[in-house]
Formats: sequence, C-alpha cells, structure tokens
Amino acid sequence: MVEEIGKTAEEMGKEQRQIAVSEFFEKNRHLLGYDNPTKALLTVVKELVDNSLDAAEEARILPRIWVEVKPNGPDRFRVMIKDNGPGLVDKQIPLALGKLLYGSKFFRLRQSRGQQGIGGSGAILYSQLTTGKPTTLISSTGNKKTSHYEMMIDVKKNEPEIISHQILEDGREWHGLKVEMEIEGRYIESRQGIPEYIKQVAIGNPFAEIVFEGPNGKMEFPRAVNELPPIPKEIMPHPHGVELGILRRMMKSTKSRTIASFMTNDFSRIGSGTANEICKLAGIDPKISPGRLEVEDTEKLFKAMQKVKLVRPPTDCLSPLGEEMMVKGLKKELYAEFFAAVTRPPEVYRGNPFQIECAIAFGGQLPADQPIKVVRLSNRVPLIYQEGDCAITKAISGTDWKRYGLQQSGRSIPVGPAVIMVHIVSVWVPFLSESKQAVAAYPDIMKEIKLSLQELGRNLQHHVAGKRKMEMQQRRKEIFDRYLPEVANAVGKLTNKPAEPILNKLRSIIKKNTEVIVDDRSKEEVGNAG
Amino acid sequence: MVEEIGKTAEEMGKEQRQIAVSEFFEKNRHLLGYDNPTKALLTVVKELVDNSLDAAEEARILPRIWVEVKPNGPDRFRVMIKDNGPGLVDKQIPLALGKLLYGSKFFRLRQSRGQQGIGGSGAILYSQLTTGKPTTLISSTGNKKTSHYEMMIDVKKNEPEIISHQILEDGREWHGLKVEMEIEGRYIESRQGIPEYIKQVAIGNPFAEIVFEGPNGKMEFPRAVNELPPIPKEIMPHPHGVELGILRRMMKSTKSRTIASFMTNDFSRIGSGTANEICKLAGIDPKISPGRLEVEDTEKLFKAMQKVKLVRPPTDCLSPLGEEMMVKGLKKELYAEFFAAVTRPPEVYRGNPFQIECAIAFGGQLPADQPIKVVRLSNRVPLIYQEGDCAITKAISGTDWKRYGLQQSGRSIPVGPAVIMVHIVSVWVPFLSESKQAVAAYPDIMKEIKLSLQELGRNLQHHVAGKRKMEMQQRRKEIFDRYLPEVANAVGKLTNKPAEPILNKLRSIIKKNTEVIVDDRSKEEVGNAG
Amino acid sequence: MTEVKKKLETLGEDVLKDIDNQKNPDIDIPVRSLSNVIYDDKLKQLTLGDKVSKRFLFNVAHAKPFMQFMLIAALCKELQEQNIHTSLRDVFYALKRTLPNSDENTFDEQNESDPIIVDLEVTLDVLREQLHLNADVRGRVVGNVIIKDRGDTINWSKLGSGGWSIPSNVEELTFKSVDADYILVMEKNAAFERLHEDRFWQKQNCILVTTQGQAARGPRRLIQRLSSDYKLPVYVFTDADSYGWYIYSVIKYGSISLAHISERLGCPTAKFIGLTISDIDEFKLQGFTIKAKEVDIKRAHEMLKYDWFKHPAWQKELKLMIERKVKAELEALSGRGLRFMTEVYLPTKIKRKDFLP
Amino acid sequence: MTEVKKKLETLGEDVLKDIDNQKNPDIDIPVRSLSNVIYDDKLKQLTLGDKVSKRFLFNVAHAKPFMQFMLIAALCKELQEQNIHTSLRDVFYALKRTLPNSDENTFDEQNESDPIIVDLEVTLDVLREQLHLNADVRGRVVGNVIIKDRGDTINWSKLGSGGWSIPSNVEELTFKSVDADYILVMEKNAAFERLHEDRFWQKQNCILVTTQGQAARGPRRLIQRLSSDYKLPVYVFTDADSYGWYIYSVIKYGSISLAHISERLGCPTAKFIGLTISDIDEFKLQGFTIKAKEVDIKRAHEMLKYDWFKHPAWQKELKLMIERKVKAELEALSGRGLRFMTEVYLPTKIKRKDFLP
Repeated sequence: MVEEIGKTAEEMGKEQRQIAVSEFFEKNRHLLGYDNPTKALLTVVKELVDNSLDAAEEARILPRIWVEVKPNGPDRFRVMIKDNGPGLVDKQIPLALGKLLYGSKFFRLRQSRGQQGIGGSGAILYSQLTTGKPTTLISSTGNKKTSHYEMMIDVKKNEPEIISHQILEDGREWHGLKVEMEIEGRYIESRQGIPEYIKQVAIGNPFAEIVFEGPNGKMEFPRAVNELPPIPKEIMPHPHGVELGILRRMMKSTKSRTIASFMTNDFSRIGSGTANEICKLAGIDPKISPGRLEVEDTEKLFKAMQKVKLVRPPTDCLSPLGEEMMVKGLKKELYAEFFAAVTRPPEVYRGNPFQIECAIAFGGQLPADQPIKVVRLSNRVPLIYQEGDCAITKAISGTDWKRYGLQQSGRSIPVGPAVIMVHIVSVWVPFLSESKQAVAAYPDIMKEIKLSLQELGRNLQHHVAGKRKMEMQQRRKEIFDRYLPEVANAVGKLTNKPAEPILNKLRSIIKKNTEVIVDDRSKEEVGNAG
Repeated sequence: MVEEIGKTAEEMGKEQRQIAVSEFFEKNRHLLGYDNPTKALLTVVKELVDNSLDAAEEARILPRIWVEVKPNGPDRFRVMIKDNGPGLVDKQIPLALGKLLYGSKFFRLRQSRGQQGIGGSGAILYSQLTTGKPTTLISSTGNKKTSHYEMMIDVKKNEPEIISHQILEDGREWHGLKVEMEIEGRYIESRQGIPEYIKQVAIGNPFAEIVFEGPNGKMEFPRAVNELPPIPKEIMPHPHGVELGILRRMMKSTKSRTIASFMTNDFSRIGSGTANEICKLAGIDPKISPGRLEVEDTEKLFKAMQKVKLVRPPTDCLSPLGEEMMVKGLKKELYAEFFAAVTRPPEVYRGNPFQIECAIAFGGQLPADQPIKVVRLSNRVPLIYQEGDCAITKAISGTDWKRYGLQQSGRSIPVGPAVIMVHIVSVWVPFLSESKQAVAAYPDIMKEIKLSLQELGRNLQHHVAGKRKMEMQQRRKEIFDRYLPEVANAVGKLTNKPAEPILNKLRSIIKKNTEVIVDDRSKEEVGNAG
Repeated sequence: MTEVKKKLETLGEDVLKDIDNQKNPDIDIPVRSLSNVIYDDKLKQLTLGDKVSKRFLFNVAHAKPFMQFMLIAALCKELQEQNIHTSLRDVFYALKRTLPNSDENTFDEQNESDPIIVDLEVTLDVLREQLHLNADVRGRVVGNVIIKDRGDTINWSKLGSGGWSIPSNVEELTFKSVDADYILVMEKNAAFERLHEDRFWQKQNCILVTTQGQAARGPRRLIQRLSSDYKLPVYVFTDADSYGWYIYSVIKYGSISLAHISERLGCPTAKFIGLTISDIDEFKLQGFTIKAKEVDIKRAHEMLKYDWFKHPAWQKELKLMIERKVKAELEALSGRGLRFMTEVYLPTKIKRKDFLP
Repeated sequence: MTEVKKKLETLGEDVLKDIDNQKNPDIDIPVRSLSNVIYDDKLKQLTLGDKVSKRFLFNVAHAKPFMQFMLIAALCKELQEQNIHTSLRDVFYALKRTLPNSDENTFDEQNESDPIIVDLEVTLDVLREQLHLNADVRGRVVGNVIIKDRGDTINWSKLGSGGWSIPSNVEELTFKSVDADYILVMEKNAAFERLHEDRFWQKQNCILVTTQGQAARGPRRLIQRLSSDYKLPVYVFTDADSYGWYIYSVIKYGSISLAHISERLGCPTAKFIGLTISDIDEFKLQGFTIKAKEVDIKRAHEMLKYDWFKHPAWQKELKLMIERKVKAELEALSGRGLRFMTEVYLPTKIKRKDFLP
C-alpha cells in the first residue's frame, strides 16, 4: 500500500498554507450561532437588531426598528431589518458588512453590543452559504441620497464582492440602514424563538420601539422611556487588567519616551506619583525608554503594577440601564404585582470594568407553579441559548431563594411567580463561545451577580414577608377567635362563673392590644420557679 | 455634555479597521480553551500532544512522546513536549507554529486530530500573553541537523517573530519536534487534570508510547499494539454534503470546462452517467461552462444533486480504531472483568463521512456505586471539558441502560462498575466551540452514537445476564443448602428418625435433579383438594 | 398418643415418603383467602371451601415457607410431648435464629410465623389451642358468674376494678354459677371501664365483656359457650364504622381468616346494639363524630358485597356511612355526658329492643 | 371540698385574675425534660428541679396548649364533682371535638392530651390518680398474696392462667397476706406466661410481675408498696438492650418524664437479674442474639451519660453492647430449650446472687 509509506517533513511542509478567517468561520459557523436552521434564523435577526440598536445609540437617536421574517419556500425565509439609525456612508457599506473581523468596536474599551466585527458579515456569510444569493443593503445618512448594494463575500479572500451598486438621489429624508437577505431557517414560537427574543429586547431596551412582523402576524413593542441611557465613554486600559504579553507589546508600540510617561499616557488611573512609585517598586529607572526594557525588567514592572494600589478604572465607559429603566422595561411587558431592581456599583474583572444589575417582577399574572423565567442580558442584548452554562443561570441556581420567599429544591432554578432579569454591562463581556450566548462563570463575575441577586432577594423577601405578615396576623386573629370561647368556658367551669363575661373580657384584651397577638412565636420561656 | 451629541455616519466610518485573527483570538482566548489557568495548562499539553501524534501517524512512525510539566514559581509552569515524529523542515517551523490559521489540514477532507491550524500557535500565543517569554522549538528531520528557534507571534500582524535561530549540524539521529514554553497555569490531579487526560490518550491511542513527568512524579504508558491504524485518505467532497454557497464557489474556481466534467472531477461518487442524470433533472445543458451558470440554475442543479441517488462517500478517509484495538486500549489501562467493543459502519452527516465506535470495560476493580466513567474521543483525541453539553454524554444519558444491566435513574449517566468509551471519527467533527471539547448533538450523529451504544449494551446485557443466571443458580443452591438441614431435622423430629440420612436423601434429590432447583419462582399453585 | 400428635407424625411421614422416593416434597394447604370462604346462610356461619395450595420444598419461592412450616410442626410435636403451652410469640422466638453460614433468619418477624401456624392448623384441621399455642391474651369480663379454671374457683364479680382477664384457652374452664339476663360485648376497654365503674352489670344483671379491639379466640369462645349453655342473648356494642361492624360480624358469623373454626367460635344469635350511623341523629351525636378516612370507606364498600351483610338494615348503615363519610366511636357518647352511655343510651336501646340483625 | 378540687379552682381563679386585669394570662409549668431532672444519688431517685416554663394564652405558639390545658383542668373538676374515674383515652374522647367554624380539633390524637395531663399533674403537684384519671391498664401479677380491693378479697394464686390484672390505681388496695421471698419483675408477658405455667412462683416462693413493656404506674406503685411493706428484694428481668435496661432504671430510680413522683413510684432497692450482654457468652446465647439497631446504639450512648448509669458494671454492659452491636431478648433463652429460663437461667442467677446494681 503506497499510502502506508509515511510523508516526510518536506512533503508535509509543502502542503501548508494560510487560511482566510472567512473560510474558517464558514466551516465553523456553529461558532457564530449557525448550528441549526432554528438557531440560525434567530442569530441573523439578533445580529442585525444589535447592530441597529448600537448604531442608533451611538448617534443618540431613539431607536425605532422594523423586523420582518417571512417564509419563502420550505425552510427558507426572507429577513428584513430596517432602522432609523445614522446609516452608513456609501463607500463603507461593503467593508462594514462584507469583511469579517472588520469594525470599530474591537479596539475600544467601551461598552457596546457587538464587538468583534463579525455579526453582520457573519449573517451575510450564512445567507450566501445556504441560498447562494446576495444580500441587499440600503442605507442613507439623511443626505437625501440612498445607497443600494447587492453584495456577497469572497470567502477565500475575506473581501466584499459587490454584485450591484447604485446611489439614488431620491430626496428621501430617511436615514438608517435596511438589510434584506434570504436564508435557510426554521421558525418557532417557543422560548427560544424570535418573538420571545424581541420581547426580551424590548424589556432590556425600553427606550427602543420595535415592530415585528412574523409569519404569524404583527407585534408592536412601544417605547417606555423617552431618553437614551448615557453614552459610554472610551477608556485607556487599567494596569490591573493588562497581561504581561500585552504590556510588552504596548511598550514596543508606544509613542511615549519614558517608562513614566508611558504609564501615565497609555493607562488610566496612573498619575506621575504612582508611575514613580511603580518604577521604584520594580527597581527600574523611570526615565528609561519603554522599548529598551529587558524581558526580566518588564516582568518586574508588570508585577509592580499589579502590586501598587490604584484607583479603580473609570466607569463612565459603562452605561447600565439603571433601576428605574429596568423596572419600566419589565412593567411594560409583564403584569405583575411587585417590581424591584438593583444596580450594583461597577466592579473590575481583569482590569475590565463591568457592572451587574438585576430586576424582578413578582406575583400578579405570572405562573406560580413553574420555574421562574430568567431574562439574561449582556450589554442590553438578550441571551437565548446555552442557558445552563451561563454564569447568570448558575448564580441564580446557586442563590438560596427559599429565604427570600421562592420555592427551590437544592441548587436549581427557583419556582414561583417571578421573572428575574440580570444584566451584565462591560467593555468586555467574557462569553463561553463566539455565539455569545453564555457568560463565562468567572469568580469575580459570579460574586457580583450573586451579590446583586441577594440584594434583589432581600427586596423580594421584604415584599413577600409583608404580605405574609398580614396573612399571619389574620391567621393569628382567627386562631384566637377559635380558642377563646373554649378557654372562657373552661375558666368559667373552674371558677363557677358564667363564661360569657369572661369571653368578652378576653376579646377586649385582643382589641386593646393588637401587638399581643402578633407576639413572637417563641417556644415557651423557661425560667426558675419562685 | 459633548458626548451626548451623537456621532455621524461619517465619523463612525472612519473608526473602522481590519482586525488580525491573532488579535481576535488573543482577546477571545477562551474560544481556544484558555478560560482559566487549570484549563489552559491542559489545553497547551493537549494541543501539542495532538500535533505530535498527528505528525507521527502521517509519517507512519509508531509514536513515542515525552511530556514534562514542571512548576516554575507560583502558577507558572514549564511545559515540554518532545516526539519522535518526522520533524519540521527548518524554514517551515516559524510558519507552522507562529501564524494562526496556517496549516495543511484545513483544506483536506480527511480525518485528523487538529484541523484549524490554531492548536500550536494558540499555545504560543497564550504563553507569550501570560509570561511575555518566547517559546523554544527544536526540530530535526533526521538529517543530522537540528533547528533551534526562539519565537514569538506578532499579534498585530499574525506573523511569526523570530527571537533567535540557529541550525546545529550536531549529527544527531533523532527526528521529531520538541516544544518548550513557559505558561501561567494551575495543576490538578482530578478528573479534568493532565494525568487523566494522558491516560485517556493512552487508551484511545494504544499504538503510542507516552511518558509523562509531572509535578508529582513519572508515569509511563506503554504501547499495547505495534501497528498504526491505516492512514486515512483524502477525498473529494460528496454532493450531498455540499451547500449551495460552496457549490457556487466551486463552480467559479473549477478548472473543468463543462458542468458534467466539473461534477465528475470535483466530487466523489459522481460518474458521467450520474452527471448527465443530474443535469437532466435540473434541466441544464451538461456541456455548459460552470462559470456561466445563473443563480437560479445553480439552485436547480443543487437541488438535483441532492435528489439523485448516490453511492455514499468513500470511507477510507476514516480510520477508526477498530474493535480489537479499542479493547486492547482499555485492557492495558483498566482492570475489569469484561470488555466489548462496537465499530459501526461509516455514516454521512452533511456529506461528511463519520463513524462511531464505542467500547466498554465492566466489573472487576471498577467502582460499582458511582456513575460510570465516560471516555469521549474525537479522532482519537480525548475530550475533557463540557461533558454535559456533548452529544456523547447526551447519547449515553439518553440510552436506557437499565435493560442492559446498569442502574440508571431517569435520563442520567448510569451507575455501575463500567467505563464506556465512545469514539467519533470524521473528516469534520462538529464541535460546539473552538476549544473542541463537546461534539454538537446533531440528530444524525446522535442516532449513530445511540445505535452503537445499544449494540454495546446488548453485549453487556448478555454478559450480565449470563453472570446473573449463574449467580441465581448459585444463590438457589445456597438457599436449599441452607434450608435442607432444618427441614431434615424437623422431619426427623416429626417421624422420630435420625436427621442425617434424611438430609443425605434431600441432597441427593438436588444432585440428581438440578433442574428442580432452577425451577420457576411461581407462587404456590392452587387447586382443589382431593 | 394424642390425636394431635398423631396428625403431626403423619404429616412428617408423608413428607418423608416423598423424600424416600426422591420426589419434590409437597404439602397441601387449604386456601384461606376470601375466594375460598363460603357464607352459609342457614348456619349463619362462614366456612372454608375445598381449594388447596401446594407448597413445594424445591421451589425457590416456596422453599422458605416450607422449611418454616416443618419447623413449626416439629416444635408443636415437642409441645405435645412435654405438655407445654406457649404463646405465638414464644414460638417465634423459640424458632427464630440465624441460619448457619448466612445472615438469613429462620423467621425475621412474628408476622412471618403467625400465618404459618394458621397454615398448620388448617392443614391438620386442629384448633390452635389443641396445638398448645395460646393466642395473645386480650379481653376482660365482669358479671355475676363463678367459674373454675385450673382448679381455682373464680368469682367474676369479686375481682376489684380489673375484672377477669380472659385467657386464650377457655376450653377447660367450667361454669359454677351464672346469674345474668344477657351478655353485653363491647369493642372498647374504655366503655367497659365506664360501665364497670357505674356497676352497670349489677344494675342491669348482665355480663360485660370487652374484646379490646378485634375479638380474640378466647373471648369469642367464652361468649359462645355462655350464650349457648345458658341461652343468654348477646348484644354487641362497637364503634359506628366499618371496622367496628366487622368485629360484630366476626363474633356472630366467624372471620374470613379463621373460617375453618367458625363453628367453634361463632355466635349466630348475637345482635348488634350500636353504634349505628342512624344513632348519630337519634342521640344527637353530630358534634362528636369523626370524618371517615379513605380506608374506612373502602372497607365499607367491600363489606357491602359480603353475603353476611346483605340484610337491608346493614346495607342502609353501610351506605349511610359511605354517603355521609362519617363515623362515631363509643366515646362519642361521652360528648353527651360522661354517664350518657350508662344511663341513657344502652337502657334505651335495650328497652326498645332496637337491634340490628 | 377535696384538696384537688380546691387546687383546680385556684388555678382557674389565677387565670381569671389575669383576665380581669386585662393581662395576657399565663401558667407556670414545671419543666419535665432531662435538663430539669436531677439524680439524687443518696435517695437513689430522679427528682424534678425548679425550672418552669411559662405558657401564655396570647402567643400563637402557646395558645393551643393553653386552651387544651384549661379544657383538661375543667374536665378534671367535673370528675371530682361527680366522683367519676376515667381513663386517659376517655379524657381525650370526652374533649375531642371540632372547633366551631374550622376544621381544627381540640385534640387530634391522644398523644396530644396525655402530655397536657402530665402538665396539669406537675403544675398542681397532684397524682394522676388523685385527678381520677387511670393510666392505661398494663401488667399482671401472680403469687401467694391475698389482697382486698374495692371490697373484694382476691387471691393472686387462684386466678387461673391469667393472673391478676394490675389496675392503674393501687392506692386503695390492702394486703391481707403476703407469702414470698422476693419479687421477680419481668418486661415481657411471654416470660411471665412461661414462668406461670411452670409454676415458678410456687417452686421459688416468689411473686411474679410482668410490666408488659415499660412499667405503668400501677405495677410500679404495687412493686414499691410490696417491697417496702414486706422488705422483699426486687429482681428485674429485661431484655439485654438499652430499652430493657432503661425499664429497669425506671422501676428503680423513676423516669425522666415522671421525675416529679419518683418518691412514690421508685424502688431504690431493686436489682437487675438479667439479661446482660455478658450473659450471652456465659449462657451460650450467641446463636440467638439480634443485631442492635442504630436507635439502640444511640440510646446506649445517651445512657452512658446518665448519672444513674455511672456504675462501672453498667458502663461495661452499655459499652459491650455498643461495641458488639448486639442485643438479646428474654426469649433468646428459649433457644436453649423452652424451659431453660425456668430451670437453669433464673435459678443460677439467684443462687449466685449475680445481680447488677
């Protein structure tokens, strides 16, 4: 057998070549959320809605988004998403959507929905892979001209392949982006379906108006808040979040001349005093050029940077919804009797600021005998799949809800009439996979989620306890009402007196003295006689 | 607030730029299995061991691999992997290991361990990120010269950055590759630790010899088989596994002049008869040039290709271990009383051939009161993490093991003294994420795993039933042995006769008549008296 | 040699014959379940049919009860030979031991040996008492009666507050003098104590018997002997629920489980004095009833089908109970006053001859 | 007016005073748990300390027991007035009813009313019998003794096979003649029947008492009266296990739950005749033992800590039991022969004076 003679190193070497990232993702499309037709349909909608919301927010426009999903043959759908965002400049359109790993958000330390420059182009990649058809892109920046593209992606090169292109001077006032594509997919109405997804988007983005037209009709999600959350700011990396390898690279490419200025310029939260302190701790001359530092010295500097006490990174790079907005979001979509929300102060994970907030809707029309519904949001984006692996689910299961008034068996999702929403906000949310459906359960993040849930739990418990206290008081009154005639009778018999007046006196004790009947439920007190 | 004035489309456009794939993975290192120090240490070992085995197999060399993991300060480890493979040609070394998405295996339809050209370079990326230090690579192709490199990766460019390089004409006979790097990591001895991983590698690759020197001593895993499994062949894509988008691309880049020759040349299992049949079905002239076909016609052709009956793809691209080798692998590492293995015929998922095989070790010294141990292999590589999400685990939980003699409560991992190994072999194993730890639960794959497990289960049940029958017979004999002296005594008392002869007569009934004692366990028979 | 000893030896010899012939030894045991119990309406008795079950030594499911049966038979022979009487519990303990080289016992619980003793009784067609086995002692009696037992003369009216404990074996006692108009049998000790303290037996000139729950053999045989020898009416007084009524039916007709000896234990002339569900209204006990449990209702449904409960009066009571899901205990009468039972309920019922058949 | 009736009225008046003053009525009830039980080594008695618990009417956790306490007190006053004696069970039934407009009962089970009756006893410092409440009747006796009870003369040697049922109240009986060398008290009825049939009491000239399980008040008081009035040694014969030994300790020292009346019930001169774990080896009972259960072992561990089990001989037996995880019942002796107990075990022990303190 010829094949049984092994290849030599030389033969093997000749076979090697570079792979385009688009080829990689085409083959590994499950990494982008295109595992199966059902999930793929949701992923396309999700990526495009995320892009629309991000763009509108960045342009400080209250978002209004139209989503259409219409069947077009068996397992085929036409998906259209249109927004009122800033639109794209004509020549940017092919690059922004026709090239993977191309974007603006990757390099910035700031909170946003998409981050990797894969979302939109990934959808187009999936569309052409499953239908062979180009995607239609229509955009205007509000300059009375509208760009029309039909486009595909050249997978071998990771470059846009423009099928047709025209600019219409149509005088339209509209600005925004409209994306229309045909894909292979499957539509479901269940918990992991598009309607539920859009409902969660509406809850998590109460400042957005969304109209969804699906195969089974139209749903409108009105706006509940008329202002956008503040725009998050970009920040410099925080020294505690930088890794040794990254530090080395930064030192090589910095424009700063000295170690000291490198640290004050290229990092947040290092003043010149701190810079000198770090250098002293590392035993390094602060005036030396960053490019000149030896590997060992870099390591010393790195360790000193970790050791020194620093102010936490600036947190205006984060824009949580805030307690009020979360409650409004829940209220407009859910009928419940009690709402509460908690926004934790920002925290830091690997030098990346992040913030946890959560909210609960309780009681009312929510079903009492099922596991609570969990709405997971990451930078305002609902997470639908991989629920079990997600830090949020794990934190909810790992919290003792029995003490807060929900049922729970062991470490599982509690049961009760509640919806709990948890929102993680960060410049860099660590996901378990590129399909961005589950937050990785790092200890720092788990801890914050749990603290927020505990605070939320206490709010809930307060509410439930109040309700229970009233019920208890009522029950106590009933108990005494039931026992008093018996006691009066017995005391009457023992003392040879009529029972009626004794009963009246007993009743008057209750009336005068209601605190008596809400007395503690303690065991009998023990003391010494006499 | 200045920030509250939104950005325009023009401003946004200017911020966009291309991201290098190395940058992407540096930031998304959890996608490659570098979520935390414990997992990172395992991932480094795993990727390098995989590469070594692949290389040796391709060169038809019985692999011998040295693995060293030595602590080097707190949370720091020096990892060394050395093999007896073909080695790398000097100039290929930087590219093969210093550039992500560079490799030979991505484009081939053939079974291999690594596929994406990310494993080795990913490890180097992680090493430099966490320690800032270069990786040492030493290789020889057996030409009495040895290449020594110290190397890093230029992350912004996704290019190798050579720190030092020399070729020693040292006359050494050795060929192979030695990789040595320093990384941040944490060492554990548990189920997800390196020793367990290497043990599973030894089970799944019984033709390999492995020596592992860890922080707690040396372990040797000898070879159990002295021949390699046949080398898998490369194949052309099968029409049923091609997607519309890929078909279009193939038609554009093919060298074939007509649709008919395109189909016979660029696909497997299409002869000229079939090619004409497809064209007829699609209503397309077989002589037309592939590049000329309209989108609609491509779709018709695509549909026709799916519709036509074809021989299944060639399966010599697959190289399962085979039943004998699986049993040998288990036997050399486990003390059990019963072994069985099942290798299913190859099947096709999305036109990609795949094959499932599984084996079981049962009884003996295996613990009886715990969930069975599951060894998951994918192209001979053990999967360690994400057990719960994996198709293999799901298939095992989803199989009714009670009927095969193991305990099982509901749909969970069965309990009993068993180790079950499941091996999925494919030119393209669909993983849930790039860290390649869980096989996606596609129905076609689930079905095959379940069928293989059921067959395995029947083998097990046969064994257990035989054992149980013997035990039952033994138990019955014991029961009678226990009761007969009592009966003899009592009958002796009732009849005023000595017990001994009665007992002897009773025992002779058993001896004569063994079928009596395996009599049915029926209830007492009811009849009418007299 | 006693008749019983002879029967036991024959049993052994039959088994031995099988063994000698190298056959699988077996025993024929009459079936004692409801399916083999016949209600004889003329005799007013439950009797046993002729179904038998075969028990084999060499059958995994039969082997242990077969061994247990032989152990008990052998012990009974010993009791005959040594003229020892002993209790069911003693039999259990005397035979209970761990089998050699195992952790298995000959008997684990008394409720394993008790049914096998009944197997032996029915197989040999002898009374338990003839096997020298006393049932658990339960039941007390008081009244103007003088008896002789084991050579002692005992006056039932002169035993203080406790009354006379009825032994399990009353075959050998003789009545010296009996001065009573009727026998009042009650299920509950508490009622007995109340009536005793109130000297009801003196005032009413009757004999009071409490069975303390389901009637044991001793009290049943005693009641039967008294009522037939002295033609005394027997009135049975139980809770108004299916269990109480079944106690009555056992006293009167015999029981399903002891159907083979109904003729020696049954008292066909017995009448039921109360409580009935109808009494609840009649005697204003509504405030002192208890909700019937699922099992009570289920039992009542079964009893509706028994031939010996087919009388319309009983069908009516059973259906009332099922319908109203209610029951009343004897002590419910205390709700109307601690002496209501003594002074009102029982005198009224007896005066009116208000009995159920 | 009787002293008891007076005490009941005072109780009522104290509560009424609180009600008149519009205060939350409370009752002081002496604590009866181990924490308030003191072992008096000189007197060889368990006695009650002076801890009390306060029970309030207007406290959700106390309200129901408070009501139940008053119901029982009122009923007891009625019993005094009408001079009726009744049983604990009767009290339960006489008071059990459903409260108006609810599905809650005054008492659901007798085990709810029983402890409250004890509460009343200790609170008023009166004997249950003085409240006219009879405990459940348990225990029988036989021997050469003639007594007088309620005007009847009763000869314990002439009561046939049943012996005399010991009533709950033995305060009023008087001994006419007592002819015995010692009293043998046994836990189990089966042993009693064996010894009685074998005429052990005649042969050994002793009085046989069975407590039929944990000793009720009647038998305890009877044993105490006999032993102190006639200076008779008392030998107690129980299973070799923690429960059997505790039965012995209750006869000798009194019980934790009835510590308030130890002086009237305890019999400090009692000695333990068997069974011990050491007997298992000595009398070759190895084949007839039972594995001790978790609860037995747990109980033995508790008893190791009791002051009244601190004697080295008892510590040794308890530890042996824990170590060997074994226990033996009286009937284990039947394993050596049905008359082994009568003819070998007991005579040997008594001859050797082989007792535990």
